[in-house]
Amino acid sequence: MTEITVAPLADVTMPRPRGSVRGRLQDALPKLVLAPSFAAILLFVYGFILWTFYLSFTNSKAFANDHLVGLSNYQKLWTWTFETDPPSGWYTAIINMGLFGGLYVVCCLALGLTLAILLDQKIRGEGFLRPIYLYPLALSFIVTGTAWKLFLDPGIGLEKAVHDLGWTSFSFDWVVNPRMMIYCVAIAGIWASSGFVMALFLAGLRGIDGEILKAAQIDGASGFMMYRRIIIPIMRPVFFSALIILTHLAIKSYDLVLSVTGKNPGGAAELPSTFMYSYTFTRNQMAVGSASAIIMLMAIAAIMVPYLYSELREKSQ
Amino acid sequence: MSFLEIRKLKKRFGALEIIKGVNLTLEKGGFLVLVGPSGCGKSTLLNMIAGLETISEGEISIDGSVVNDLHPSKRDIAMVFQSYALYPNMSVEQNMAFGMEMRGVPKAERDAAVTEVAKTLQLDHLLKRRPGQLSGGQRQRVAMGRALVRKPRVFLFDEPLSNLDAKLRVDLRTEIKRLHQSTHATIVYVTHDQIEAMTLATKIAVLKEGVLQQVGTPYEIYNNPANLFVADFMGSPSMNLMTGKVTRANGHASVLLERVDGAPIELPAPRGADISALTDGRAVIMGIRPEAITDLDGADRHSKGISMVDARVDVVQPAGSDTFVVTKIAGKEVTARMRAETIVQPGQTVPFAFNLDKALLFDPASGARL
Amino acid sequence: MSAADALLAAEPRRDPSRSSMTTRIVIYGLLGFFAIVYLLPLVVMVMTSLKPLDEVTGGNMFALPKEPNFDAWAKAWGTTCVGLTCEGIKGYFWNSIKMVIPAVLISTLLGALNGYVLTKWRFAGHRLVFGLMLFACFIPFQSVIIPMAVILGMLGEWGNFFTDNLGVSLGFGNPTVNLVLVHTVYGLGFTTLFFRNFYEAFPTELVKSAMIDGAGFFQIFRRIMLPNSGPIFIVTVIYQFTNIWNDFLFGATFAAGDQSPMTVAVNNVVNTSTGIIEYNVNMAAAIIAAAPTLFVYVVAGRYFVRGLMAGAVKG
Amino acid sequence: MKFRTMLMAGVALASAAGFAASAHAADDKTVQMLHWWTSGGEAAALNVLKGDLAKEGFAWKDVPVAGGGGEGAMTALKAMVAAGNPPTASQILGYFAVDYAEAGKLGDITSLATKENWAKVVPTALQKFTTTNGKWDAVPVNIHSVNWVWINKAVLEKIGGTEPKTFDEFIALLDKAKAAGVIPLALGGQPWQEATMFDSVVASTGGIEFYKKAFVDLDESALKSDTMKKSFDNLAKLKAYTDPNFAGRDWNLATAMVIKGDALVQVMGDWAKGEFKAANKEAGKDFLCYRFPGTDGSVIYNTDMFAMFNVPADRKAAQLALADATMSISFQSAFNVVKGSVPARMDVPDTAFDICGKKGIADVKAANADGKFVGSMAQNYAQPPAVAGAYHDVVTKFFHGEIKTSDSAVTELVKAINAAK
Repeated sequence: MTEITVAPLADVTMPRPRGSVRGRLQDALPKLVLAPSFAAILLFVYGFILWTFYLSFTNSKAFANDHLVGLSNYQKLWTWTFETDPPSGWYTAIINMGLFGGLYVVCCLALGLTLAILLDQKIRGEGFLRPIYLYPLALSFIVTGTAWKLFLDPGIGLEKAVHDLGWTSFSFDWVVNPRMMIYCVAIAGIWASSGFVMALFLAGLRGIDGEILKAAQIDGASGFMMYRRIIIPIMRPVFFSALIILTHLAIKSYDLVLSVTGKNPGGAAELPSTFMYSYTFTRNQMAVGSASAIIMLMAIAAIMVPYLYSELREKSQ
Repeated sequence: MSFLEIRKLKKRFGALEIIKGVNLTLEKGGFLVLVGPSGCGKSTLLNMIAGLETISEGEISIDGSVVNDLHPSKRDIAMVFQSYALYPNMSVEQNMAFGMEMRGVPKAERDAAVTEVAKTLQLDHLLKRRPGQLSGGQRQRVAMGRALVRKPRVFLFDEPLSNLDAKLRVDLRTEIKRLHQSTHATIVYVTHDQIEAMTLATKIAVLKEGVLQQVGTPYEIYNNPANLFVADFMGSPSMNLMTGKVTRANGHASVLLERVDGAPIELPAPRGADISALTDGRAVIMGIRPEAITDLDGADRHSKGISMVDARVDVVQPAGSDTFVVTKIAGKEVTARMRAETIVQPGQTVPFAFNLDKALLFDPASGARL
Repeated sequence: MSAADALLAAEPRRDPSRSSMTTRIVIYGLLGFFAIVYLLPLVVMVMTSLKPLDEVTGGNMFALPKEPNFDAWAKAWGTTCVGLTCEGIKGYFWNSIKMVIPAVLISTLLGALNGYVLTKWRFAGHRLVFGLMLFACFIPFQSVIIPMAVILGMLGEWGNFFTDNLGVSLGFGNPTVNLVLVHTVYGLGFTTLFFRNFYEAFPTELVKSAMIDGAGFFQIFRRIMLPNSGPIFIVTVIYQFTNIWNDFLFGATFAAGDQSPMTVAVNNVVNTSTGIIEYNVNMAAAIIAAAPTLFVYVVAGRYFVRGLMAGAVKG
Repeated sequence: MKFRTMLMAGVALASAAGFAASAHAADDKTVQMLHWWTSGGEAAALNVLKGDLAKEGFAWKDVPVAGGGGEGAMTALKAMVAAGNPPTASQILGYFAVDYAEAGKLGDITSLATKENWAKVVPTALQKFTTTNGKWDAVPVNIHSVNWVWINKAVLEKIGGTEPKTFDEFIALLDKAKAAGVIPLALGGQPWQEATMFDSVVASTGGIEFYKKAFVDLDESALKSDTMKKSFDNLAKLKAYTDPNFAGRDWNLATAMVIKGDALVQVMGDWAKGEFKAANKEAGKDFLCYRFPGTDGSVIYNTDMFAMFNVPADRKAAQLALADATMSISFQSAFNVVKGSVPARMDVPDTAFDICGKKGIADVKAANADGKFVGSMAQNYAQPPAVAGAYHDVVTKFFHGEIKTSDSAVTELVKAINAAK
């Protein structure tokens, strides 16, 4: 194996031919190759964030304008943050983001891991079962949402079907109960994404060195202990990948919310993404929408950056 | 001027110095083995010769011209990696021909070269296979073939045998040696296995923490180590190192080895040692290789410095050709190499014949030879 | 085990048969239960699409179709109205294809190159660059629409400029090209992440060896990296394909009209503001729209897991 | 917007440096039309327009973005305008037209308007949205009104009900239906539907003058008044007559409940009539259309308009042709017969319309003359989208119990409206 345990700056640092133009070009080639992508990201992501940031200090309404109003948009959001009775749209959005995001991420991870572990028990017909768990990811959130809205509708869906079967006291009306709606969004989201997480974990499980498992068995670890103490900790990087993908899906799950809830009755299914969209595009308060986008990004950054930082650092050490 | 010259070479990663000013030369056709424990910088040094790492300071020249700024592919070298680094997507044949292909060698020429090398290495029947279909030894051979086929000025080997099992390792070691003898190639070879170093090298360079400890022929390194580190590192089982004290009487110096049980052992100072440095009462470390401690019958009859010491046997390890007997002297385990037919039992107290001609003294603080 | 070996021999193996009969039954029971739960919505969608409309609106959604037929499918494909033209969604299928394929290929290829540079040709600050690219995955798309539109508008003006002077727009301002650009840019974060993680575990010695063999930057990429990136290519392509194919927001905003992708057309069929809702046609249209991605998952699902195994999940 | 300016300057520089921009050879004879009328009846109606234009040699480039009462379309429109590449015309609602006009994004079709004398035939109130500083920049396609109730005639007869004239009679009727085991009120529980219904409730409870004072003038004392509280209380009463699964339901599903006889009545704008027609139901025979009890004589309107964007000169002719065709009497009649609404010009004969349509046309004329023709708050015709959005928020929160009393509802309404102003 490699001798130097201290992380070198570069795996391959090539000698730099001095002077020659060709040589310099060669030298800069990797950076030149990366440059267009990086430039695109800088412009289309960070440039746009800056632009949004700028707008959040203006009083832009239907269109962007340059009329600066200081922090007043943030002040508005700040007041709304504490308006709980009746809940302001922004407050609901924050609470729902926590509820939905938390449930969605945790349940996807739990369900994905469970399915992966079950499927990893030398299952007959794995090739048949796996695509069943995986296929929801192939559907767009709009289709997923519409299907679940119908499916959960008490009048025509699940509840009615159970009633038809004879269990008439059965009640499942979450999708029409504003207080429970967000859980329906979470259910649809979990249904859509847990298969993907399952695939990630399954891959992780299959990638574990068999000798480690043998060693653990010899050490007397039983099935459950083996998973809890050995296998799941080894799969930490998988959690990392899954978390990144799930978080970004949770943040962007705009279509899903609107299609499951049917345009957000009672404002109860508000999420930061729907809030931002409606203020920017339908309520013509672009500045408030921008401020909410900035806050949302800062929240994501506050959570993700330390995590990304530690994970990226650790790996190279 | 030597074929490969390394002058005042330094490598830094940030503030950290990995190679701390190495000077080395290798004549054409020589076989230089860089040896040292993990993390000593030997692979970095090899990578610098290859051009895979930049040089922070100093110079490397091959055949009289400085190659510091030359791209690896322009240095006319070939490298064999520990993991073999065979391209998994290419057949053996394609693997071997890849370097020539990159250099624009015509197909016919490439094929001829590959066929020839494949024959030497008995790879002919494997040419169409992928690396994934080969055994470890076969992959190793392909990796060598890939290097050979290019006929480079210098071959670089980075621990090429460490992924193989013991028997294959010995076989391939012989093969490498044979190849070197028949092709007279110039080789730089990195290993942490001192037996490989001893058997293959015409010249060994021992590295520790980026500093060259000693450069010399295998014989010099083994018998005349420059310091404690080299002495300890080279040889298996490793050299016995016992702490003792110098006593001087009548211009003769002897070394006193304390024992937990029984009287201290007094042994005359080895003849090679610098008497003037041996002041009375000075602490020293006496090093003596296992083969220089034997049973009486096994002792070197030509030696003039045999001393007998009685000691209790701790462990007996028959190794077939020899029997290693471990005892404790001066609080340290001391291994003796006795003839296979010697019959000793653990717990017995038996005489050990110390051949002090082969013993060495070191300064415990600096580790330097005295 | 060296990474190269892992690359070559990534077959599932698990020996211990550590479950008794009862636990097996529980395991199969759970798996079966989840399979039913996962399948139900699709089954309902398919059944609905096979029923005539009055059976849908009048009956139980879980009831089997009395006389299954593909009329709704034929209508969705060929004759249903999307806006003012009633030629079904078939034309939009092609729109999606010609947008998705270049977008997936370009973003995947760029991701591969980026991953290659970020692991094998590192430079000072490579971690920061990667971190910035990764964080870009989290930008909410709703907030980029307007500035993106401004940029695309400028590209459109270049297109007009080129049309005026050269006679061809060089693709500037073309809605399909615009969508390819947008999807490529916002896909880069993930494709780079996937490839970087894969190449991180890719034996650097292979690169060194190729370098000594005289291969240059692109030669190493083309001859050594790419041929050994099959698994991660599959993962990335499937992931990108699904995301881009299913995108609605960008499609509806930047390519409305006859250039719009499938999702927008399906939305125009399904999400009509007034009129009788033809659930059967809607469901058929939704299934048709999802067919390519469904097909990819069912057929390539195995390779997907295998590809993930080969590196995408190694954080 | 800074970087845009800079980049634009770059483009300008590039074009100035190299080539003088050559003029387009000929007029662009296509009409690019953004709309969300994708369902059968509306699309058929628009097809009439398409055909009319085709006769004049103009091609129709359809840009449909369905859904959400035009939300998706409005986003697409904003993007197109931001890109400097607006459509020839776009379907647009209420204050969105004003926003685009004030931002200088709309074109000028005054010459045609003057020639055709639109100012005379289009209700004055509507012209607020179709003109800016006296210049015409949009054409109205129809006039919808939201204060209607749609009743299944068979169910009404079954329960022995008659047309309710007041809110109390309405409640009594709903009680009857409830007693008979019919769902009294079919409602789609989406914010805009609830708010739309509340428009009518307010007009019924406080009268049209109160409605104007509260929603058009945003008079705070009116917004806070007991009348407004009573309106909220009345809204709360209506909730008791819905079925439990109303939340999130699309409006046309609610209409379907009435059509099928599952429910007695729906409070909805006259676009609901399109659903009845599509189900082959006949006005007066299968279903009945009454003004929301207590609002007879008043019309709370909203209107679909085509906003005419500021297009390059070569696309102007097509735009004018579109405007002209849209305002033609034949199209206004044909389109609105299908759509359920009434023509936006008051000189269209009502011969082709059913009884509901005839009533609608007469009502509009009368209300326009009496000053009882007011814009719908819920539909962005009384206030800009920010305020209307705040209104939606409060109404839907109240309706779903997040706001518990009518007292706090009016406080919240004032607060939300002030925050949005």
